[in-house]
Amino acid sequence: MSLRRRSRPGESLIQGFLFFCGAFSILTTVGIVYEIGKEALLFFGDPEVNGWKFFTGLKWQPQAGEFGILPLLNATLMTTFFAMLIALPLGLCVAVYLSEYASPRLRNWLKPALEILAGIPTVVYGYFALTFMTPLLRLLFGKDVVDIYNTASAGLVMGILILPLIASMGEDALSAVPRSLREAAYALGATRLETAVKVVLPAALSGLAAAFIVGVSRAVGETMIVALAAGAGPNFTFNPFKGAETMTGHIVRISGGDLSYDSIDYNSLFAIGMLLFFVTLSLNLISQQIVRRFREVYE
Amino acid sequence: MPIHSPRETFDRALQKLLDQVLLLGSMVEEAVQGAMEALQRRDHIAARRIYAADQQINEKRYAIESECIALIATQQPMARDVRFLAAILEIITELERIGDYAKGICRINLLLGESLIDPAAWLSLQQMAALGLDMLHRALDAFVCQDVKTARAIPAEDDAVDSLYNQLYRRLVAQMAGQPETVERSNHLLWAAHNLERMADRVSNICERIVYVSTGEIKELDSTEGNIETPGN
Amino acid sequence: MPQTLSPQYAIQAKNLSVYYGAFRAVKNITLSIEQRKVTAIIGPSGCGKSTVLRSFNRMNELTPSASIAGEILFMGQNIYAPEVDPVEVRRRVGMVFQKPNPFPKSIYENVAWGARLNGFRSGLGRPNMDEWVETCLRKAALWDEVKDKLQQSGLSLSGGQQQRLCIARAIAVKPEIILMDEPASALDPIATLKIEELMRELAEEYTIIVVTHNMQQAARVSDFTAFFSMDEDRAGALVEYGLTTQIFTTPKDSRTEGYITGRYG
Amino acid sequence: MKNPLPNPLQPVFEPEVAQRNRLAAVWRLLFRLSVAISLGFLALLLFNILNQSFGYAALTTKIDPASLAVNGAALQTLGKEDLLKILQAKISKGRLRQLDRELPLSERSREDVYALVWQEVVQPEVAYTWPLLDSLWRPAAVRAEAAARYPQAQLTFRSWANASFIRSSQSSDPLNAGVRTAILGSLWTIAITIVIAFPLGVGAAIYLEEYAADNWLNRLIQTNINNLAGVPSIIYGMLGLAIFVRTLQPLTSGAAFGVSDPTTANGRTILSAGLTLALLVLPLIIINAQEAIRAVPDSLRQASYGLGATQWQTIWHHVLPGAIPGILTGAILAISRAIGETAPLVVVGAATYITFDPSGPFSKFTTLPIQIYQWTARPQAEFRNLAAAAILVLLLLLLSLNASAIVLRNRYDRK
Repeated sequence: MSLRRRSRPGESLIQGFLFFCGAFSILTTVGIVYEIGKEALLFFGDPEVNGWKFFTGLKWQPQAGEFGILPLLNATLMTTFFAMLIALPLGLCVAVYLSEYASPRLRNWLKPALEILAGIPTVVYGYFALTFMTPLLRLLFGKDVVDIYNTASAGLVMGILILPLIASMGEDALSAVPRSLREAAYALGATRLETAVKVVLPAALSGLAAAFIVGVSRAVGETMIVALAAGAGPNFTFNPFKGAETMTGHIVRISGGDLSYDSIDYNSLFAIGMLLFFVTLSLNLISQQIVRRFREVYE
Repeated sequence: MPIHSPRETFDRALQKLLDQVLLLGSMVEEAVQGAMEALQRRDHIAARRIYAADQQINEKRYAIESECIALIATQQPMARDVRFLAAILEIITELERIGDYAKGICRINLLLGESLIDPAAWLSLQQMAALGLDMLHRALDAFVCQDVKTARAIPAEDDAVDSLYNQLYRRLVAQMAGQPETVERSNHLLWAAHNLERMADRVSNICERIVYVSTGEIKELDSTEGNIETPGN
Repeated sequence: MPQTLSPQYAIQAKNLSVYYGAFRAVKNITLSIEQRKVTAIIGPSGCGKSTVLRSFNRMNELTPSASIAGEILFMGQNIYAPEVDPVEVRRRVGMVFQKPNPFPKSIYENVAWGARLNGFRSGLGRPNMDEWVETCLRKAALWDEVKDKLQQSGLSLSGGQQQRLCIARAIAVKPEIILMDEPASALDPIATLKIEELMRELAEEYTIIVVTHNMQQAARVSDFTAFFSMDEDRAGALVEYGLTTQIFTTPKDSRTEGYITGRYG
Repeated sequence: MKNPLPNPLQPVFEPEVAQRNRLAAVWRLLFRLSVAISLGFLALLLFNILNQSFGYAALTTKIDPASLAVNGAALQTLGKEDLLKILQAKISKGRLRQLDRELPLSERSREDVYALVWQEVVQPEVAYTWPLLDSLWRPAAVRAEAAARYPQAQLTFRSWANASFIRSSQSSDPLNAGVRTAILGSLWTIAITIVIAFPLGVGAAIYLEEYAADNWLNRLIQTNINNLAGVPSIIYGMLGLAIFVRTLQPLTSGAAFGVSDPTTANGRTILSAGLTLALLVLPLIIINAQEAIRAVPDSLRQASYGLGATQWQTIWHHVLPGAIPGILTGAILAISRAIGETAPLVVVGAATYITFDPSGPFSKFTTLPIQIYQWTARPQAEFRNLAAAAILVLLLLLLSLNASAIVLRNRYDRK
């Protein structure tokens, strides 16, 4: 009976396989950066394209050789703005209610209900925007004011989609605030509202900020709602009731059609994709950083 | 090996300790008995042997004492357990002192040399020793059985020992007054009688401890201390 | 050092230091544990008792950044030698943890699993698994309480029973040494006494090393006691080691005396 | 009682509790309202779909079925022979041959031929549809409106989601269109996604939780996974387009295996779609599985190691059994996300119109959400009704998946 190390080839084999599984995700990222970057570089390398005009041009007309991202970017920001207009206040209120007011039993019902809302496929939201929100807006503001395809409808419905995300992340942040802090506030004679708003909310502020940023990132990358409801055609307008195409909407519309590879149109999609990727990536990184700092405070 | 009591190890240690106390008790009984027999036979060899054997009694006592202290230090005895250990510490001291009395009687045996003992005086001495040994024996039994009733009864028997002592005292004092040449010898016998009288007192103390273990009350059981006519040693 | 050491030790630490990253948690421990005795390790919180205990079966390696210097000899062999297999060490040096942690399996499976894992073989003159499970549960003084519900979950037992199940589980792989890391600290006093009594029983067959912050417990159950303390550099060090009766009646080091009389710094 | 003179050193409090409580009550109401609004959205969403899935439809026919009566017997009472005669008389020879090629007419059942007559000869068309609410609330008004605007039309209450909707394949005729092709496409795609993503994801989670030391490489992997989970799905679509459809075309089209579908012969296949979705859900599966593994108490691992188990024995016997309900639940949630994904599949190149069932991983594909997208994007109202019906099917599919997740979790929990 010696203590000598036995060789266990099975163990090493398994460990090697598991490492491969873990490292596989790196390949995905490398794939994204390499493949999308490669095509995007082909786009920027094209003599027809001007890198400066890409970021400042007000027209996106590939047929005319005009590649200005601003109309697409503007539409993306408009839908994002409307989405956050709905999702942020409602999501925050729901988060506060769930974390500070709701009884555990009620919470056990509400959270799955919100999860259902979050789990509905986005194409269904797109359908909802087109067949419910747009008619509603046209009823409220008049058919001549509101186009059939418009950014407001898409943005508002996107807000409903993002609401449960904000509510859930917000509730996590609020619940992470230690009980002792609340008890201290109550012991000083604060009302529930004062405890929630003046003690818990500020303590959870960075967590809430992270939720907000993730919401924005989600809204920027959201595709199907805008593809169905926001309109087709890059249109530089600040009128929320006019149709305008977002970055994602444009990618879906163009790639959904018959597209020849190695054309400048094809490459331009990857340039947009690259921009989209970096915007959402940096938003996600910022939010993760905030969350990490937030955790360090209470753990 | 099922465990009956959660503290079986401790219980076993206490049992072992009790056995040691009984062993010490029988060593002491034997010493007193032997000392008296040697005195009767005027057997100096036996007296010397018993005198030396007292060392073993002392060692036994110290062994029990350190075992007691170790148990108190390591087992955190509570309630009856701690009273039991405290009682043992007291009881072994008393036993060791009784052992010392036996040793004293052996020394008197040697000091008396070859001189004869007055038969009447001897009879008193022997009665005292028999009474005292009987008390000691029954006290130790009562300790084993935690027999409070017996333990409470035994100290009363001390009166008989005391009256025997008083008788013998008067007799020896009268003898010394009448026959000045017997002063030294009578004085020695008086010492032996005194030792035997003290032995009965110490048995009373042991009985007090037995009652204490069971009831928790510490009370003087021996009410006859004042009946002794000499100022003691 | 105790004067009455027999020549054969179960486990020996030589100049053992344990580090967590750059922090030295324990320094220069030299300690020889007697076979088939209960050895208790006591000392104030943070003095590295558990760290030392866990280094005896290389469990400390599961903590990232932990490393050791010095030697630990088990059957004369350094268990930290590169060719030594920690898995083998842990089979032969079993462990019982602070909180009872039965597997979420049946009582029977809890005991049988480790044995089966380590290639338990029944056969001529050897017990079959059922007998072995019974033997181990008996040794752990649990058999009478669970014999009619062996298929119930181990989690259905009371805390004290769970801990005895964990002990049964540990002895089922026939270790030579059982390490116990505050095995009764999560239990009520009666369950604690049962575990202590069990340690005494097990010491007839196994070497037991128990870490406890309860020095009365150490006094009650152990044959030998090692007192650890913290130095100025916050590293744990061995102050005094000897027979339990000696440590608790006439400690030689004033720090030991201060600690056990409750007058520690 | 007379107030003593105020002591200048004593502070004075004006708690105004009543006022503060009023404010608290107002906000409490607001918070409640927010929750109600959020749940209202959910109700509205579901109502909207139901509202569009059922309702009155005004159907017109190209040929009045009454005119097809043979010897006074109504169309629906005719035997197979008479129906075949009608078919031969009313439709072109070419179409007839085509139908015969699909399945010889003589072998078809009477019901089948009857359906063909209805489809090919009578050719009903949807003139107008009313939502469920109108149909239930004011049927008289609907009837009056239909009579006034579509005097020729027959008004019937139509359930757009019905058994034949699930059985039929895609068609340009909204009355005959169905989602069978799309459902099969979804199932094929998801099967591939599961086969790829589940083992990879669980393996990665085990590696990160049980093996990975805290070094830069593993931290990079972890950060990377967290970020991948936040990358918009359309980016995965572009990755799939660039890698699976173009670069790996020989593999994904099946050409490398000699099983390439002659009608496609490019990489826009079920396999590409499944692989793309696998990449998409991989980070979700990993993160969920990591949480499940992390929830297994460390004491179990220690107990196992303490008995001399190897690392893999510990994982296999104790960590995984403890974590499997969580892992499965997380995986099912990730899979349901994949089932609902549309954008990446559009980018990867879902076929816009296929009527035949997928035959394997190298077939062209469409999926349920793609079908919904395409129907929704069409301007005709009746396709919106179809889309609503398809959404109903999709939601039911997701609901049953999630229900199975709950059942699974409960069963393991009880054990």
